[in-house]
Amino acid sequence: MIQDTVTEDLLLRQPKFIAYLFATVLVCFLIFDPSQSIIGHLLEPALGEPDKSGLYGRFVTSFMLAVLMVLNLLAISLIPNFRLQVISVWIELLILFLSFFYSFDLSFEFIRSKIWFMVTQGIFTTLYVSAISIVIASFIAIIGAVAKMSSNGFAYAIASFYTSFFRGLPLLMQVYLIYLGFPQIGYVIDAVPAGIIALSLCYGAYMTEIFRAGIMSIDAGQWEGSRALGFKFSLIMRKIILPQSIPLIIPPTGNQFIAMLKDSSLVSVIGVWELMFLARTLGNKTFNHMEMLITAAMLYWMMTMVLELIQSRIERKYQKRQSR
Amino acid sequence: MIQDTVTEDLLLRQPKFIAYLFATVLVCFLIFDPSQSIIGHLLEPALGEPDKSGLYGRFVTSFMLAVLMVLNLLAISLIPNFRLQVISVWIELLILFLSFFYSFDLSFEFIRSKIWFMVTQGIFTTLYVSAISIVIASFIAIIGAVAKMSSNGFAYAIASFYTSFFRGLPLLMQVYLIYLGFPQIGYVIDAVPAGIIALSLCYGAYMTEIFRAGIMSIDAGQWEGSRALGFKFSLIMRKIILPQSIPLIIPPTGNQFIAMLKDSSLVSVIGVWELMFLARTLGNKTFNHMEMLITAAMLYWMMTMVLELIQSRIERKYQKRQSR
Amino acid sequence: NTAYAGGVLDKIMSTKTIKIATDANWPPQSFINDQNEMDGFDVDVAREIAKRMGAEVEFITPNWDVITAGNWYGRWDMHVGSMTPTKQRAEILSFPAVYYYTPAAVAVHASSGIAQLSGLNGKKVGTGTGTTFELYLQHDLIIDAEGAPAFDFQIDNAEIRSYETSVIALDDLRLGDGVRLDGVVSSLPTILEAIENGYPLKVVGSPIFYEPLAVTVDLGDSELNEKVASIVASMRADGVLSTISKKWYGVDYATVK
Amino acid sequence: MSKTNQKVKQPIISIKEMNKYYGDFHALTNIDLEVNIGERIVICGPSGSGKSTLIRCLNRLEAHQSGSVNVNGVELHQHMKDIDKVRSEVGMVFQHFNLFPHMTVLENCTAGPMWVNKVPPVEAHEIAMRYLERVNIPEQADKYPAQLSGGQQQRVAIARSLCMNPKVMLFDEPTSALDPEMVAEVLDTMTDLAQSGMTMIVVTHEMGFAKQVADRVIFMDEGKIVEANEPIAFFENPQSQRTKKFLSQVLVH
Amino acid sequence: MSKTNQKVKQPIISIKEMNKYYGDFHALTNIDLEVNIGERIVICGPSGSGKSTLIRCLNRLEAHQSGSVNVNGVELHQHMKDIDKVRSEVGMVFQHFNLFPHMTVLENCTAGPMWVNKVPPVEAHEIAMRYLERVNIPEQADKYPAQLSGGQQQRVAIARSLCMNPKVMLFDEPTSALDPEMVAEVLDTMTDLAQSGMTMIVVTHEMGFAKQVADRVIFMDEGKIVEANEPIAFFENPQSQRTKKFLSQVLVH
Ligand SMILES: Nc1ncnc2c1ncn2[C@@H]1O[C@H](COP(=O)(O)OP(=O)(O)OP(=O)(O)O)[C@@H](O)[C@H]1O
Ligand SMILES: Nc1ncnc2c1ncn2[C@@H]1O[C@H](COP(=O)(O)OP(=O)(O)OP(=O)(O)O)[C@@H](O)[C@H]1O
Ligand SMILES: [Mg+2]
Ligand SMILES: [Mg+2]
Repeated sequence: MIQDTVTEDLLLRQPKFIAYLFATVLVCFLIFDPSQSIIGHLLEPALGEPDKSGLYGRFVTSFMLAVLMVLNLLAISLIPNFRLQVISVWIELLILFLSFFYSFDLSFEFIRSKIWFMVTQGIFTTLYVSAISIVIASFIAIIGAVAKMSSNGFAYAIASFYTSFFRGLPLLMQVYLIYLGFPQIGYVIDAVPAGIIALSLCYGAYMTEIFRAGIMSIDAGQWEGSRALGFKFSLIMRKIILPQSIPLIIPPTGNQFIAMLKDSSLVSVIGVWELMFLARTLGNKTFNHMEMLITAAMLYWMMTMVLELIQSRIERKYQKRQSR
Repeated sequence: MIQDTVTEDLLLRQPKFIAYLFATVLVCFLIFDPSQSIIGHLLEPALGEPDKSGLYGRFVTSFMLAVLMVLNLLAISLIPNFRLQVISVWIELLILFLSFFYSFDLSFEFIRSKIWFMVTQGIFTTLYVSAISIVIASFIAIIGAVAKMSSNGFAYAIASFYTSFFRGLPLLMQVYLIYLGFPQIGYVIDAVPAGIIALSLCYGAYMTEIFRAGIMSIDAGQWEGSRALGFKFSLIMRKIILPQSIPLIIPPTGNQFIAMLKDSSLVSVIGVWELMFLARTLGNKTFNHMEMLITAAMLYWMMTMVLELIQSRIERKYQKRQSR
Repeated sequence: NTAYAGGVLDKIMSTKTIKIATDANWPPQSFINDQNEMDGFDVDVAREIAKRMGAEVEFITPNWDVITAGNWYGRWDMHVGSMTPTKQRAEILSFPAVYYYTPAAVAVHASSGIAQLSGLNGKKVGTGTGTTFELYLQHDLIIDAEGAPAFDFQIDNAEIRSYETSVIALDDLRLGDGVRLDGVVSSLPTILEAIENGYPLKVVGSPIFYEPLAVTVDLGDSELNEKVASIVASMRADGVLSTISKKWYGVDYATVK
Repeated sequence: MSKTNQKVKQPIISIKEMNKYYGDFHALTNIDLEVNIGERIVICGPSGSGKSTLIRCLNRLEAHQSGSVNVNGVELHQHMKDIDKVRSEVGMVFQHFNLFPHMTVLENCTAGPMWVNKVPPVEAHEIAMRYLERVNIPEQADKYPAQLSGGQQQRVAIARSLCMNPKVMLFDEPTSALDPEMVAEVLDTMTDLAQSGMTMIVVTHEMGFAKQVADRVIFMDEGKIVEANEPIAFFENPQSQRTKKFLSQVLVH
Repeated sequence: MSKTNQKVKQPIISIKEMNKYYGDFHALTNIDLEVNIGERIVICGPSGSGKSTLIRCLNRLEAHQSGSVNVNGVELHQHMKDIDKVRSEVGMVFQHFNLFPHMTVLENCTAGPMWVNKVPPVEAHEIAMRYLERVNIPEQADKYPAQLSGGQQQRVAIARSLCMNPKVMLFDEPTSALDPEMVAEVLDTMTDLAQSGMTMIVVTHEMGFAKQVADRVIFMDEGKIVEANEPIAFFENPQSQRTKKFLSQVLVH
C-alpha cells in the first residue's frame, strides 16, 4: 500500500468526532453494563454493592469509563512519535488483557510453583520436537516441490498424492495412524518419534506448496541465464534458485513454525509431556486450570514473539544482501 | 520452474537402473521383513505360517514383492499420457493406503451403521462452523491489513497487538479463554458462538497477513493511476486494489479454510458435536475407535479435495479474466 | 499380531521394570503433584503392584483413546487407571482384577433447588464423553463385572451435554445454576474434590451406581493375568488397598458396601 | 529563467523555490517554474536527474519539503482539503500505462467521470467513447488492457485522462516502454493533442517530438533545472557543457 | 538466401527447414540459415516476429519441432546427451541481463568456469578479471549487480558469457532495457568484441550498430526471414514492402 502524501486531519482533533465517540462508548457501556463486571467491583467503594446500586450505579460507572477512555485516547494521540504511540497502545492493551486474566482470581502462588517445571519440561519438549520436525519438513518440502513441478508422471503423482493426503487429514489422525498403525505392519515406534514423523509429514505437505511458490517466484530469466551457461538442473537449483527464494520462503516458513509450536501439542495424546499437556494437567488436582492455561498461553506467546523477532532479523539480513 | 527442452532418458528405460532398483527394493524388503506383516499373511497359503517359514519365507516374500513392484513401475512408465500415468499412480497409492487401513481389522458393519450420522451431524456442524468463521475472519483480515499498513499509530498498534496475540496463543487456549473467560466478566455465551468467535479471531489474525501480502503485491502504479484520477482511499481499495488482489488471496485463504476444517475440531472440547468429536466418541462404547477415526479421516480428506477443486476453479476463473 | 503378548511377564521379570499406563488428568485417582511427579490413588496402587512383582515402575500417560484401542505392543505392560470392565472392552483387553469400586454421583450448583435425582429429568446434564456416566444418562449402561451392585436409571430424558472430560462440565456448572448446566454426573470423589477446592456445588441424593474398576493388561498373557489377580487379591486381603483408599478418599472403596 | 514563448500569459502552474528530499537525498533543488495555459513543455535529462520527481510533485504524488507548488490557483501542501479535486483536473500518463487490468477499456475510461465527477453512466459512456475515438481505438472499448498492444494501451491511458476533462496533462516518458514501431502512434496522438491547445508537460527522450511540438525545452541534471529554452535555440545552441554532452549521446543513436 | 559476405567459409551454425510452434501458434516457418565462423549477423524486425525465438533455438532454450539445428557440429534434439556442453560453448546476453543477484560481479563471472568447466578457483578468478577489464569495469568486481547501473550490468553479463570462452555469442536486444545514455557504452563494448573476430548474432533495433558492424542484416516478419543482405544494400535498397515500412518507422525516431 502506498501512503498518500496528503494526510487527513486526525479525527481526534475534531470536537465533533470526540463527542460522537464519547456518546457511542457511553451507550456501549450502558448496554453491556460494566457495573456487573470486574470494573464495577473496582468501583465498589464509591458506589456500594454493584447489585444494589442499580441504574444509577450503572450510569455512573459507564460515564466514568467513557470519560476515562476518551481522555486516554486523546492523551495517546498527542504523542508525536509513531513508535512511542504504538508502544503505549500496546502497553495499555496488555494491561487490559492482564486485568482480564486477573479477573479469573488467579493463584499466583500456584503459578510460581509450577512455572519452572513448565519451562524446563514443557517448553523444552515443545521446542525440540518442533525444531526437528521443521527441519525434516523442509527437506521433504524441497523434494516435494521439485516433484510437483516435474514433468515426470511418477514424481508428480506421488507428490500430489502426498500433499493432498497429508493436508487433508487432521494432524491428530495422522498421529494416531502412525502411532497405532505402524505396529500393525510390524514396526513399533515410540511416542516422540511417532510425533515427529507425523508433524514432519504433515508440515512437509503444507511447506511443499510454500517452497513451490518460492521456486516459481524466481524470474524465468534466472533459469535461462543459468542454462545458457551450461549449468545442470541440480546445480541451478542449489546455487541459483534456492538461495534466491530463501527470502520468499522464510516468512511463511516462520508462520508454519509458529503454528507447529502449537500443533506439536497434539503429541500429548500419545503421552509426551509438552507444554500444552502440562498446562492441561498440572492444575487439575487443585482445580487451578485457568492459572495453568493462562501461564501456558503467555509462554506460547513469548515463544512466538521471540520467533517473530528472529524471523524478522533473518529476513532483514537477506533483504539487505539482495538490494544494496 | 521452467522445464528444460532436453529431457533425460527415462531411468526406467535403462536396464542398469532397473537392476539397481530391483536390488535396492529387495534389500529393503529383506531388512524390514514383510513376512511378519500383513503381506506375509496374504502369502500364507503358499508359504505356510509366516512365523515358521523363517529365512526362506522371508526371502521368497521379499523377492516376489520386489519383482511385482518393479514390473508395476515398468507397466506404469509405459503409459504415454501424463494424466493417465498420474491417475494410475494415484489409484495404486490409494489401494496401498486402504489396504493399510484394512490391516486394522476394521468392522465395516460398524462404520456403515454410523456413517450417516457422521455425515449429517458431524460434517454439517464442521462445515457451518468453518464457513461462518472464515467469512468473519476475512472481514477482520481486511480491516486488520489496512490498519497494519496505516500510518496511524492507534490503528497500527491495535492491529499488530491483535495479530501477535491471536497468532501467539494456541487455538485451544483461545477457545477455553472465550468459553470460560467471558462468563467471568458477565457475559455467558454458548459453545458454538464461542467456537466461532475463537476461530474467527485466530484465523482473522493469520489472514490479516495474507490480505496484507495480497494488497502489497499490487503494483504501486495502480495506486498512482487511481490517485492521479482523483479517487479517494476507500474507493481505490474497494474498486481497484481488492478486486485485483483476489487471485493472490484465494490460494492461501483456501489453505486456511482447509486447515480450519480440521481446527474446528477443537470446539469439540466444549461439547460441540462436530466430525472429530463424533469420531472420538461414537466408537468409545464399543471400542471401535479405529473404525471411526479412519472414517473421519476419509471424510476430512474428501472435504479437502472438494474444497481444493472449488479453489482451483475460482483461481482459474480469475486468471482467465485478467490475462486474456 | 500380538508380538510381545505371552512374554510380558517374562520381560517384566527379566528387566525388573514395569511400564504402567495411567491418566495424568484424573485427580484424585491420578495426577501430577507438587513435585511434578505422578501421584494419586491409582498411582499408589500401581506402585504397590509393581513392588510386589519386584519391579521398578515407570509411568506413561497416553490418551484414553490410545489405551482403549488395545494392541499395546509392549509400549506399556499394564494399565492402572480406573477402567470399568465391560464385556465389549473385554474383547480387546483383559481385566485380571477389580481393585476398587467408585460411586458415581450427581452434582448440582449450590444454589440449586433440586433435591432429588428425578428433579433433573429433562434438564441439561453434563458429563465426560465416552464415560460410563454418559452411558448411564443414555440408559445404556450395563455393568457385568462380578461383585458389582445392581442399580436403576434414576434420571430420565436428560439433555446430555458431553465434554472432553467431566471436569470441564464441572467448570460449566460452577458458573451458576442453569447458566449452562443444571447438573453433572461424575465420580463422587471428583465431585467432592471440586467442592473442597471451592466449587459452589453440592451432591444430590446417594450414589447412582457403583462402578467396578480394574487393572487392565493386553490380551494373551495368562501368566501375567494370574500374577496380577493374585497380587490384587493379597493387597485386598492384607488391607493395603483399604489403607490407600482411605488415604485418598477418606473412605474405603476397596470393597462394596 | 527565460519565458519567451508563452501563448497566453496566465500561469496555471507555478513552482517557487521548491526543494524535495527522499530521506537525506536532495532530489530537487530550488526549482522555479511557471507554466502558462496552453503551453507545451518538454523535460529531458539523464536518468536520475529528477524529471519524474518534478512532474509527480505537480499533482502531489510526491510531497515537496519546501517552497511552493501552485496548481490552478490551489496551493499544494500536506493538510490541504481537496487534493482529489486538483488531481482530477490534472491528467497524468505514466510510462507503464497503469491501466486497471480487471476492467475493460471502456470501464477504465468511465470510472473517473462516474466515481469522481458523479457523471451519470450514460453520459460517462458517451464521454469515454468520444475520447476513445479521438485516440483512434473506439473498436477496442470492450477488450481488457492485457489484450491490447503497448501502443494501444498507452492511447487508452491518454483517453482515460482526457475523460476527466483536465486543465493540464502530464506525461512521464510515455513512449519509453514501447516497441519502436509503436512509438510513432503514441507520439502522433500526443502531437494531435498539443495542436488542440492542451497545456502539456512531457518528460521524454524523443527529441523529434520536442523539436516539433514544444514551446520550451527544459534540461535537468542532478535535481536542478540546468537550461530552459525554445527548442530551436536549445538544440542548436545549447549553453551548458552538460547539455551539450547529453544531446550528443542521445542524438547519435 | 544470399551468403555474400563470409569471412571464412566454415559454418558454425546451420539451420535447415526449421519450424517452431507454441501450441497451435506457428512461431517460426521454414527457417534456413548458415552462420560462418567470424561472421556478425544483425537480426531486426517488428515485435512478435520471432527474432528472440530464433536465437533461443540456437542453444535450445526453445525446442524446434521440425527441421534441423546444428551448432558447432552437434545436432540439437530432445534426447541429446550433452546439451550442457553445447550451451557452454554458445554465449548468450539477454535484454534483462539475467545476472545472479545474490552473487557479486566476480562470482557471477567465475561461476561458469568453475562449475561447468571445472577450472580451479584461482584460474577462474584470473579469467574473470581479464574479461571484466575487457568490458572496462574491473573496479566493480566486488559489488552486487543491484549496485550497478543498467549499462554496467549489461557489460557484466557480456563478461560473464565471455568467461566461458564461447565460440558464438548471441545477443537478444542487449540495449533496449537501458537508459539512452547507457546504450552507447554497451554498443561500444559489442563493437569492440566484433572487431576481435567473435562470431556474433545480434537482435537489435540499433540501426547505427548494424550499419557499422554487421556482415549481414536479416529482417524477420511473422516468423519468416523476409530479407537478408549486406547492410549497405539492406538499408539503401530494401527489397520488400514490409522492410521498407519497418525501416521508415524505426529510422525516423
Ligand atoms: N522513492 C524514492 N526514494 C528514494 N529515492 C528516490 C525515490 N524515487 C526516486 N529517487 C531518486 O531520486 C532521483 C531522481 O529520480 P527520478 O525518478 O525523478 O529520475 P528521472 O529523471 O525520472 O530518471 P529516469 O529517466 O530514470 O526516469 C534518483 O536519483 C532516484 O534514485
Ligand atoms: N512461450 C510462448 N508461448 C506462446 N507464444 C509465445 C511464447 N513466446 C513467444 N510467443 C509468441 O511467439 C511470437 C514470437 O515471439 P518472439 O518473442 O520471438 O518475438 P520477437 O521478435 O522477439 O519480439 P520482440 O521484439 O517483442 O522481442 C510472438 O507472437 C509471441 O507472442
Ligand atoms: Mg523517470
Ligand atoms: Mg524478443
